[in-house]
Amino acid sequence: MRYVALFIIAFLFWLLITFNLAIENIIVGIVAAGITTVLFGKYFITGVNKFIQPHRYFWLIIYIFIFIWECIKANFDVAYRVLHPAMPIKPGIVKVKLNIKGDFARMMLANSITMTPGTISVDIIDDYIFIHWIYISTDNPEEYSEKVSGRFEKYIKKIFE
Amino acid sequence: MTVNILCFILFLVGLYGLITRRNLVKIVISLSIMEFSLFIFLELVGYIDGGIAPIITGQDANAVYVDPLPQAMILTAIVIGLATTAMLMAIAIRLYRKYKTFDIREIKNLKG
Amino acid sequence: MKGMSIIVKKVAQLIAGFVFLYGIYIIAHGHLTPGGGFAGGALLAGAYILSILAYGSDYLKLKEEQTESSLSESISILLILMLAVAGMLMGIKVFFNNFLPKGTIGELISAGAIPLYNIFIGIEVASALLTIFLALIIYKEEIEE
Amino acid sequence: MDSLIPLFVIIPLATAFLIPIIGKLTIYFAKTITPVVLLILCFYSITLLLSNSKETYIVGGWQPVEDIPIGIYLVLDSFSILILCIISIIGFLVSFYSFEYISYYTSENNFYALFCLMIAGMNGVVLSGDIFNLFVFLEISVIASYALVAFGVGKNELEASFKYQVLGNIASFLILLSISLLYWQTKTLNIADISEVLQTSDDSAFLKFTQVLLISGFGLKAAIIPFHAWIPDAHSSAPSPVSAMLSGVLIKAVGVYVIIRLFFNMFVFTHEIAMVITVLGTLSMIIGALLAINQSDIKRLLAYSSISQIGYIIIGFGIGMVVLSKGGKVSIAVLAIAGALFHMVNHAVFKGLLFLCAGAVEYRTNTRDMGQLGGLAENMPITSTSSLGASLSISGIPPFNGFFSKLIIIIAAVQARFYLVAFLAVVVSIITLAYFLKFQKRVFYGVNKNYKNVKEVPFAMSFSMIVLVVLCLGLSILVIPSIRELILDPAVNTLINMDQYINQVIQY
Repeated sequence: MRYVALFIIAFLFWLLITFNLAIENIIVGIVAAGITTVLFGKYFITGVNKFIQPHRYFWLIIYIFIFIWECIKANFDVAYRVLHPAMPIKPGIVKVKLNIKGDFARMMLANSITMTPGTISVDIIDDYIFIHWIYISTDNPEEYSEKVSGRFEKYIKKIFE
Repeated sequence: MTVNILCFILFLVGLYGLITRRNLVKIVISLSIMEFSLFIFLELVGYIDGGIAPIITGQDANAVYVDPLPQAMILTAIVIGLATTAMLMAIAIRLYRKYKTFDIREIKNLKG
Repeated sequence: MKGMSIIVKKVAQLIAGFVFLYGIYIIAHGHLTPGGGFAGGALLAGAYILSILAYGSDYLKLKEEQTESSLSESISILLILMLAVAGMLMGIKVFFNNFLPKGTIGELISAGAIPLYNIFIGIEVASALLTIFLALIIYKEEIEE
Repeated sequence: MDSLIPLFVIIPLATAFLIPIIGKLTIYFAKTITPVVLLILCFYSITLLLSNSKETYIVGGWQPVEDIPIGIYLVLDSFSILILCIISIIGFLVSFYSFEYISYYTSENNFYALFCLMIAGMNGVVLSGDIFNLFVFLEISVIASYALVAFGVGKNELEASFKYQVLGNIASFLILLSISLLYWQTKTLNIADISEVLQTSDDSAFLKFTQVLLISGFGLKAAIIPFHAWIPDAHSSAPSPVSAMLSGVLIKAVGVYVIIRLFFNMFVFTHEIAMVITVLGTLSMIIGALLAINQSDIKRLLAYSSISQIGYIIIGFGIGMVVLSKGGKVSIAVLAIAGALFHMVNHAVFKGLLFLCAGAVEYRTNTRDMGQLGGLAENMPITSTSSLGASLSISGIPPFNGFFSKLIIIIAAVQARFYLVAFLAVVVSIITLAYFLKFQKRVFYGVNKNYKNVKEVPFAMSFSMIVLVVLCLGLSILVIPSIRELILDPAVNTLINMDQYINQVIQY
């Protein structure tokens, strides 16, 4: 199943980068995608049937907007901390319990957290994600879980699970 | 001209590293920096002000093309540089296995 | 070598195939756009190195891969030489003769034998870089043991 | 266009990459194919030498446009064929010698593959008529030699190889810099074409800078004295066949050959550059000999003596250049250059032989320290006799070839009124005799303390040494005028008549 998915995606990628529908280009593209599939098919992500469920794309689009909004907020927050004469920062690493199970979803969450200014995900060990945070506002685990990862988690759950 | 001077400064950076560093890996990196300053110089040799990429299609008769030969030479030289760097790194790692250090002050069996 | 954290592993899974495909694209269009055998081959090797670094691999498997890659390196160089000598045997005795029909400029199938050289150089560079990488990483493994 | 000279590059290159493939099946493939291939090249090059052929070959069939050469040229003339002969003959004997010697080490396939790669690179350097292509081939051969120096993977080998590589990289840097400066100035890479352009231009300060860069770059490869730091370590640490190859052939093919070719056939040399080359040669000759006296390691002694002998070669060429640039008698220049060429051939033979003998001693006794050896003459008669022949030859004792070449150089120096150089050459010759007598006495004569039970080396090794010692005697016939006219004089003519080379390339 994942071989087929990789083949189709790779072929579409080929058409996108060459941007040419001549017959020899398509043949070369099929060969290239075939080689890629044979060599890398067994490493490709599992659960590829999720690609063909439309409601996931709907949630993905919504997620993108929310992500951008959070990004803008965080940007202003970090800019404020940097420009403030007293530099009100309080950095540290927090350990947050993850509610989502899939590896791919966890990767997505970790990358989203990293891309938001002010937070960097350091590692995922068992069911916990370790996050370096520029301003640790509370000591209460439930509160900071919600602040750091909870805002993304529910959408990612809808997209990938 | 500015770029030529910058390229000379890059060469000096590499030379400084080669002379002052005592670590095998840093020596290798300094040699690579020196080589790359030379590649930039070689590229500038073929550059013509306002020249475009030398793909001659015959559409524009007045076009000024940059000299493509130095570019081909640089590509070859980069491949050679890759080979020498790989060779140096392989020897450095082998030396590390024997001495457990990259410091050349402790690797002194031969008198020269 | 254990490999890296789950984040790197998943990204590598997703990306490696596309890096490889992009390498093939650069090799196949080497006579039309900047790039060619060396740049594309570096990408091909990069895709493999990415997966090995992310996933890790045990010593024996690395050894095996090294023999394979050095074998394919020798074979591709021999193929390049054979192409060059084929030019020498065909008609006038010219080493590195471009004996295939040239085609029209700008098409994918054109420039005679140059795309063939590009393909073999790409395979050669990919396997050479992989061999170098594996040689270096195997010594590191031996140090750690 | 029916010439076959690309075969000098193609055949060793193909062998180098066949060995890792077929060598996996049987270990004897690499051991047999390398000598066979080099023997074929040997016969081919000797045929070309005797027929005195001059050939030009354009790779890829790119014909010149409006008389401007645009392709990569391979040029074969009398000078390059002489070097090709040396490479093939010494290469064949050394690879045959390695048949037994290299089973000392592991991974014989890699050794032979790198060896073939080195031969291919050197042949390419000698044949190339294009200065950048020359650089590429030079790098192929020296990278193979870096790996070969480190072949034993002990502490000394790795350290020597690292030193060699750092200095070699600096040399490559200088060479590439001078190539790019030349390209900047002349907008061409073909040696003959550059020479035509330079004859009409008059930017002498720029040219002097380029010439100095070239001398230092190729001087590093040739181990002339201020640039000699790598040679004792690299030559003493490498496996003995490789040292024989490095010292006998590589430093000539990629160092001396290129300096001579570029200065005689490309630049219009001036008096100052000629004097610089002569002074560098004299310094190498003296300092190399003085450093060699005090060595206790056999191979280090041989390496320092290489520096000294390279000095003789450089002096010969330098005197020729001085005489030509001052407009003196051409016959003196011819004599000096012929002597230098003759010494180049001889040095390849006897220095290769001496390193092979050192390897034979090391093969049986596992040491290179002269303090521990002694009295091996009874146990190893062949090794002892051949090394005696080589020692006498290198220090210039009459019936051997070394005497004649040194004599010619000294006569030329006297005729050109370089009395001091001539005197120093005689003195250095005596010093050479002194330290080679010490070498003979410490290793083969005297009391055998530690190694009473060693045997003579196996056939493959002794065969190569016997052939080389016969060559040591036999090459003396090159002084006979009719043979000299056949072999040495055409090469000298190519060097001193710049137009001959240019015409051969341009009007092809």
